[in-house]
Amino acid sequence: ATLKMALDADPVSLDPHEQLSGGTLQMSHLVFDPLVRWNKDLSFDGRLAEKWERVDENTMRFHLRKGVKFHSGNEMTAADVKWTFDRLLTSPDFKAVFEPFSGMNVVDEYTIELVTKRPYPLVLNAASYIFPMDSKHYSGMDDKGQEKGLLKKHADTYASRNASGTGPYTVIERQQGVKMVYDRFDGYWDANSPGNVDQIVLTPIKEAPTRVAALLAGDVDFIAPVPPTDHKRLEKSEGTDLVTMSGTRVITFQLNQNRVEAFKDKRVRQAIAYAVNNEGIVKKIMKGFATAAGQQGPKGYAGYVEDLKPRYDLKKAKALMAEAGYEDGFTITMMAPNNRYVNDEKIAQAVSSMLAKINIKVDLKTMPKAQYWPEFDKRSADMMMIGWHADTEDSANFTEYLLACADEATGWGQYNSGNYCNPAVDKLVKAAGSETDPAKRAAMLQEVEQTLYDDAAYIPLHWQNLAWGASKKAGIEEVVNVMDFPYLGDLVVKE
Amino acid sequence: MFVISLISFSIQDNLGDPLREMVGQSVSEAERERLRDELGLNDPFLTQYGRFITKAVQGDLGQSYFFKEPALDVIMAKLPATLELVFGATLLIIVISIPAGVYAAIRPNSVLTKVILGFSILGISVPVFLTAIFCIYLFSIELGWLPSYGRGDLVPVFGAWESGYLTKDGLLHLVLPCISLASIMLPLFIRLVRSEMVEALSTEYVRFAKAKGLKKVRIYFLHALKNTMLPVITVGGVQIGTMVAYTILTETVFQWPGMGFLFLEAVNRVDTPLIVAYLIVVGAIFVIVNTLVDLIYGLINPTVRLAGGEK
Amino acid sequence: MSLLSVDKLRIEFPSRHGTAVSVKDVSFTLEKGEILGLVGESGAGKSTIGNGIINLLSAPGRVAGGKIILDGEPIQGLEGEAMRQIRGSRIGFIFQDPMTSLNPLLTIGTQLMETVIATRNTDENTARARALELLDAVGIPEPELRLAQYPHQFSGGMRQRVVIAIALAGDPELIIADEPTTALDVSVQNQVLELIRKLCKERDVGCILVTHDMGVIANTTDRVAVLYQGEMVECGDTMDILERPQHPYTRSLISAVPRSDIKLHRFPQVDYIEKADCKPIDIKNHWLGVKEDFGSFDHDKLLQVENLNLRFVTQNAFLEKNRRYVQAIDNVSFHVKEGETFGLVGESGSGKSTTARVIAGLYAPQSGNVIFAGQNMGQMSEKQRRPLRREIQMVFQNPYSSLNARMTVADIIAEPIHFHDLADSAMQTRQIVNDLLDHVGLGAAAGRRYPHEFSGGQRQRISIARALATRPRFLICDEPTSALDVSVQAQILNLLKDLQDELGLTMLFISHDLPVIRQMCDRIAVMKQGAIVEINDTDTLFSNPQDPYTQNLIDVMPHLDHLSREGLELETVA
Amino acid sequence: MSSNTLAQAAETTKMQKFFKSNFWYSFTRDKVAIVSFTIFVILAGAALLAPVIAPTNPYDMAAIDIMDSELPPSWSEEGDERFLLGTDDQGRDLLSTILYGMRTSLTIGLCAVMLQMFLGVVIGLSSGYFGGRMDSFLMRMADIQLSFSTMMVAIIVLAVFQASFGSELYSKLAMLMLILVIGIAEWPQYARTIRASVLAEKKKEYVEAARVMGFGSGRIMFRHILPNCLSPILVISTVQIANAIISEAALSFLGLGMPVSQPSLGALISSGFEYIFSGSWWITVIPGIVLVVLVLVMNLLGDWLRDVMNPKLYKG
Ligand SMILES: Nc1ncnc2c1ncn2[C@@H]1O[C@H](COP(=O)(O)OP(=O)(O)OP(=O)(O)O)[C@@H](O)[C@H]1O
Ligand SMILES: Nc1ncnc2c1ncn2[C@@H]1O[C@H](COP(=O)(O)OP(=O)(O)OP(=O)(O)O)[C@@H](O)[C@H]1O
Ligand SMILES: [Mg+2]
Ligand SMILES: [Mg+2]
Repeated sequence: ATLKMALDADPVSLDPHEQLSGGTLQMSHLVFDPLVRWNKDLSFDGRLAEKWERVDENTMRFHLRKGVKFHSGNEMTAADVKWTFDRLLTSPDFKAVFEPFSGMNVVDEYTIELVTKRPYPLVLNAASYIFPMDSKHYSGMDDKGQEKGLLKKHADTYASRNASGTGPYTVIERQQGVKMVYDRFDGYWDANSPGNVDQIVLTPIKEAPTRVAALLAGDVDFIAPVPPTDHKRLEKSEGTDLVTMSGTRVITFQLNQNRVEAFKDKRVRQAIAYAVNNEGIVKKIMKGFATAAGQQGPKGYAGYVEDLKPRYDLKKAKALMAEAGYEDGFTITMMAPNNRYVNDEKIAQAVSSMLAKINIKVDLKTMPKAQYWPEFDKRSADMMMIGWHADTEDSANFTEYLLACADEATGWGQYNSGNYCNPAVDKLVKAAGSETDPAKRAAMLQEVEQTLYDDAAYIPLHWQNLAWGASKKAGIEEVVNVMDFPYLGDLVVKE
Repeated sequence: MFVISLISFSIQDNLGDPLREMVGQSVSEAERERLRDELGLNDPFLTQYGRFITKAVQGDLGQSYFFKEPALDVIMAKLPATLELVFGATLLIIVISIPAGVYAAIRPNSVLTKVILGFSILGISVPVFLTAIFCIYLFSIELGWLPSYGRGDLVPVFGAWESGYLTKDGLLHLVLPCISLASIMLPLFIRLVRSEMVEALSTEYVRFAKAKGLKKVRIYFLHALKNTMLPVITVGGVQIGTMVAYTILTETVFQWPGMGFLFLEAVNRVDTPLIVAYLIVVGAIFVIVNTLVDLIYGLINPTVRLAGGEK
Repeated sequence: MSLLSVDKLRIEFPSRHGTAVSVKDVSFTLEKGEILGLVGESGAGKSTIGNGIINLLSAPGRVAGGKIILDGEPIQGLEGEAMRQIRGSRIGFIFQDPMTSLNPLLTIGTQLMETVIATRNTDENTARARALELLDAVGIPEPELRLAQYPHQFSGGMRQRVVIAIALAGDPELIIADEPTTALDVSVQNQVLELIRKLCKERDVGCILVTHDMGVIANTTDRVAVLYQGEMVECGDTMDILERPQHPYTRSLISAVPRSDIKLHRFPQVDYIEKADCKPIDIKNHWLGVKEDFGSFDHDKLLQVENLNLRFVTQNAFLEKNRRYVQAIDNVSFHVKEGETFGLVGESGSGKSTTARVIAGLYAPQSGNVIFAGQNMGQMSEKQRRPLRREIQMVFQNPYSSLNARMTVADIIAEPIHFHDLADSAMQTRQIVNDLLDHVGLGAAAGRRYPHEFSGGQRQRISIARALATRPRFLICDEPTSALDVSVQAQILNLLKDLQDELGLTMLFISHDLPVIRQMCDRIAVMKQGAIVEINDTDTLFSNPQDPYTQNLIDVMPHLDHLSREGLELETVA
Repeated sequence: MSSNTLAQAAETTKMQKFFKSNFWYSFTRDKVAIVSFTIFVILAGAALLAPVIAPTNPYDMAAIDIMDSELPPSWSEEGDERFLLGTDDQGRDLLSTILYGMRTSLTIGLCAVMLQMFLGVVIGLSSGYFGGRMDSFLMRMADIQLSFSTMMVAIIVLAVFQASFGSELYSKLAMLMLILVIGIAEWPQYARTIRASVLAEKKKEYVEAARVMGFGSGRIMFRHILPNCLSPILVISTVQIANAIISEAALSFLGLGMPVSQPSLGALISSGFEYIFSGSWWITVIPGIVLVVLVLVMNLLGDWLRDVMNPKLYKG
């Protein structure tokens, strides 16, 4: 069967290491296979690694599957994995994920060991980013005289145009921005996979209404993402199915304490947290396709605290403002992107009108993401929107990037436009970073969430839900997941 | 051309930071800075512009960050799609506006004329994106007659040019985008043809043609229409150029893999070389179209042909 | 049976102000081979009759009554195909303006052949042969070559001949020629009329010749019908009417015709048409009459033009050698004495207007000097020139475009007074404007109106008033009456003569109409292709032309010896 | 006779003249014109008086409650009588938002057209009057200008704007900037039209007459030629206002329009757009109808004006 699918964008490159982005990972799961991958319960399934065990505090050993063939016909061995790992360490985008690792040892042809610098709890999370590449295929020179294995951003490298992985599909045609065609790989190792799609045609359709229209008109079988406003329509429509899942990307506002004196006052921050009716936003703007958040990590993450609920209470907010001496309010500026997150502009607008109710007057400016990020880096407004998805699918990652005291050397607090800084929190997160006992670690991270909540360090809004639309015959329910990497290799399409 | 390149080059700083679109979220600032250096984005404006011009003179407008190919090649690859779209729309405009305008001019009081003019005013009043989405809704979703996006099956014509005009599927895909693109200009052309035709019909030579005892058809379609076409062509040239610019909206809505769509994407991705290249190409198209129009004008109008070089 | 008989024809133009009857119960007949002249002032209904016959009236017009019988068949009000059968095949039509009658985008051949095909149902080849024959008949050389050419490659006279050829293409029994020669030179006009006359006689075709030119009537027609405000006031044998006009209108029309045989002091009797009841002011004691101290110079020559040259680029090109020029003024020299009227004649395109414009400062000459009141204008800056500009004024040919349509008449006249600071106060300006309007015969009330509310003759008076408003010494009149009817022309010429008498103006008077020149000028220069061929006293020039070109001009001038001389006021030579 | 009564007399004659004029006559005869004019006056009046008429102030963020969002018009089942035409996605009263939005749209339309007109008139007049090099230079400029679409101009102006005022001021001056953008983007339309009529007018003898009088170029251009080119200017203006409103809407569609908290009519339509299929049609359809009607009547008026002012069609 052929699956025609429309996504909002196509992968930037066929090189899985060029950019860490959803598009690249989606492509990687089709063309390559990782050592391990997430399953629906947020734990790991072995893929190219059959099994793994901890050797010591700092070492994890992986046993590779035997007889796995690359698209080129070469067999996959430990050498390929090692080659891939070393290449990852040079990738600007992936470097950060593998920072805790000191290296990879090849034990024998089918066994490798990942070694960390200190005890590290998230080895498997990182292993899910290792998609072994065909080292033989990628060695030598291409016809331009460049190394085939060259990894370079925004450059015309061999790897960005040619791929040889072990995944279920091979790329047979690619017109960037227009169309991409994948064919089922005959020699795919996973004979148990029920997948029966012979060919996938991917068309990027940027405009959401057009994408939805294409599905409704039957021009495509599978689309993602589906904007909240169209959910009802897809559900109602006879030929189509809508699959939604609560996601892991959290949307928040940060309050810049360096720019606004009042934000240094915890009560003002709390007042704002109480004034923002994020459940209202979820209900009205997100049409229920989001989960209102009271903390950073969603349910299922290590740091998740059941009790930290959204806390909309206008009276309390006003009282807090009065207590802090800001009964008459003040004026602040706010910035948000208008094409980055689902309904970002509308959310910002709604939040500004909510703040107006506690006499905080907001000058809102929204702009395309291309212009937004430089502004964000400059910390140009008093309140800025930021959404975050933890690459490691782990609670600590949120705090490290969003709320830790800014530290150039470690890169912590890189996205902390609020300049919130609480050394105690940093210390806890750091400790959790080398705590391998899951229970202890969870307790630490929960404490972090609790502190941030009490401090109103930021304003949590919601976790974006994920939504996919597909025609009834495609059983996408089985293959989609919160990471938004549909495992299309396993997709079953009814004829 | 030079002016266009300077203007477009100088605005690039304000479009945003191209790096952000190239890297993942967790890449550190220092790393980004290093990449920026590598791209030469941190050089002073004049250095960058100087470098650009030196290369541009050799026909190299730089590499697209996103496509990793020479920007000009990328644009050229998308040019056929846009040209086919514009061509289709132009064809539609010609096929509809001339008969409609002529009819409205010769039968000023008929009901159909009122309908035509009413429709054309409505056409001016409705924004393109409304027309486009409405078309999709009606023809693809409700009626299911026409595909909603893309170009469909293509057949290579000369070498690199892939045409959608030669397959049924390709033609079907062309219908909606062409209609919505045409809808911008069609009303204007109908009114232009009508008013010029009215003008032509009131001339002395048309009266003389009647006095000569010629048949109506010949008077309308030879004597009057030929003269009507002169201003229509002049205006038409400018408008077709403008239409190339309007494709941005249409292509975005219909996911038409053409230049306009590419351009909007490039703006979103801050793919500056591509933006600059696009502007230059569009400028060139403009110049070419205007020159062509002058040529055609000369062919139709003997006065101009003989006076030669005068412009 | 007559070829055409028109009986009590009535044509109306209904409008919101009521119905205007343009042709009131006009009856006449026309025999085969006969030429009937239709004269009358502008708007009398001449063209309307012609258009009514072939049912080509413009929009609201309609034939409201009467009969039109062509060769025994009534044809009034026929529509569509029936009328198409008549147009071209039985009635040929010649329009006034050869420039606009031909479609600029089609070749002469196409336009001729399509007519042949439409009227005679022939095939392409026969049509072509016929077209060649026709071009030959109207005297166009090299017809083969000409067929493939476009109208703009023909001169005016040739175009008019093509139009005639087209009118003849269907071998019509009747030709209606609506002012076929107004756009043409005297010499070309003569040729065209000669052609029409010949065709009528040879082919036994009837012809209605619409014109307002008495000269044409006198030389061409057999019978003439005089129209006045839609009514036919007189109809009869041409000689009878010209020599013994019965109706007062006909009489006044005839006396208004400028004549070359005798010089009149003023034109009499023209007030039949337009009675101005404004009191002229005592101009000598008025602001207008105030003489300024003009400083001293060679008083004999107020204006001297020396070796003037000017060429225009007709084809621009990047390379100098590819450019083409036309020498519009070729080494022109003359002088004008204070107080005299100097005439400039010559055929169209001979450079008269261009010379005038150089003097008025609108064009800069390539070489040569214009010396006015002892000052060389070419060597002055725009600022220095400004006071001189005031002293040289101009009245333009076209009364419709020479006034700014968006300003009231009072504003138009007041603007130069204001600009040159000639009056002490706004009150005085207004007074002067009112006086001027009174004096040119419009009345002060006219000041509040806009130009489009006036007729051509009235507008020309406004132009004159505007020119006078700067208290000029030198007035250039560039064909001030060529767009006007003879009767109105007579009024304007009278006005100019009076003003000159009263104010001692010096005038440069330009015309291609020799009789007019004769009436107006003291001395005359004849121009041909940019150069002056002869300068002489008026009387000498007319009685004893030296240059062959002048001789020819005077020869082809229409002879109006038959005109009634009743009540003429002869020039009293001082 | 006192000058007072004189002036009065002049006044009355002016009025009488107006009522007798062709203008008034054809107006009273043309039903379409009357209806269009009435609708236009009503809409413009409502927009002008928005702060007085509108039930709520949609720009006052404190008055908005997100929980009121997407309520259908009051006549439908789930409607709320507080909101006659329903509410939009932010919970703003749609009627008020439309009134305010129309005000913004009309202001932008009118001012942008005034700017276009100013640029176009000055450039077109000089180009046509002086001719030669100046003419070719200015017309080439117009060509270049046309080849940049409105959107590019928007980006450029935005850039200049941010460089000179900083982005903080943006929301306050967004309207100004839109006016600038649309004004700058579309002046060539005027310039070309005016140049064409100037070329025709320039040849007329009244211009030469003015030069013979010794008047300067400026005076001739603005006092003599310009008034005679007014009718095409007026005629394209109505169309241009409509175009400007639509351009503004298109720019909003691309995220370059008015700040989100102060939606113009166009922004309102495009933001409500995604709701059209999900059932909340009124958010986009009602303002859409208002926009279409507004533009329609302006175009109809423009057409009528063109016919009235065209002396060629006059007689027919
Ligand atoms: N289309 C029209 N609508 C209204 N009135 C018209 C129309 N055409 C002609 N008339 C009127 O009919 C009368 C006769 O006009 P006509 O053109 O026959 O005059 P004419 O004698 O040919 O004048 P001229 O010498 O200027 O050509 C005029 O008063 C004119 O105003
Ligand atoms: N602006 C111009 N550009 C180019 N050629 C011109 C221009 N003005 C006049 N000419 C040419 O100069 C020559 C003299 O023209 P001019 O207008 O002086 O003739 P004229 O004697 O006044 O003719 P008419 O009796 O037709 O008014 C003509 O050949 C004309 O074509
Ligand atoms: Mg006439
Ligand atoms: Mg002349």
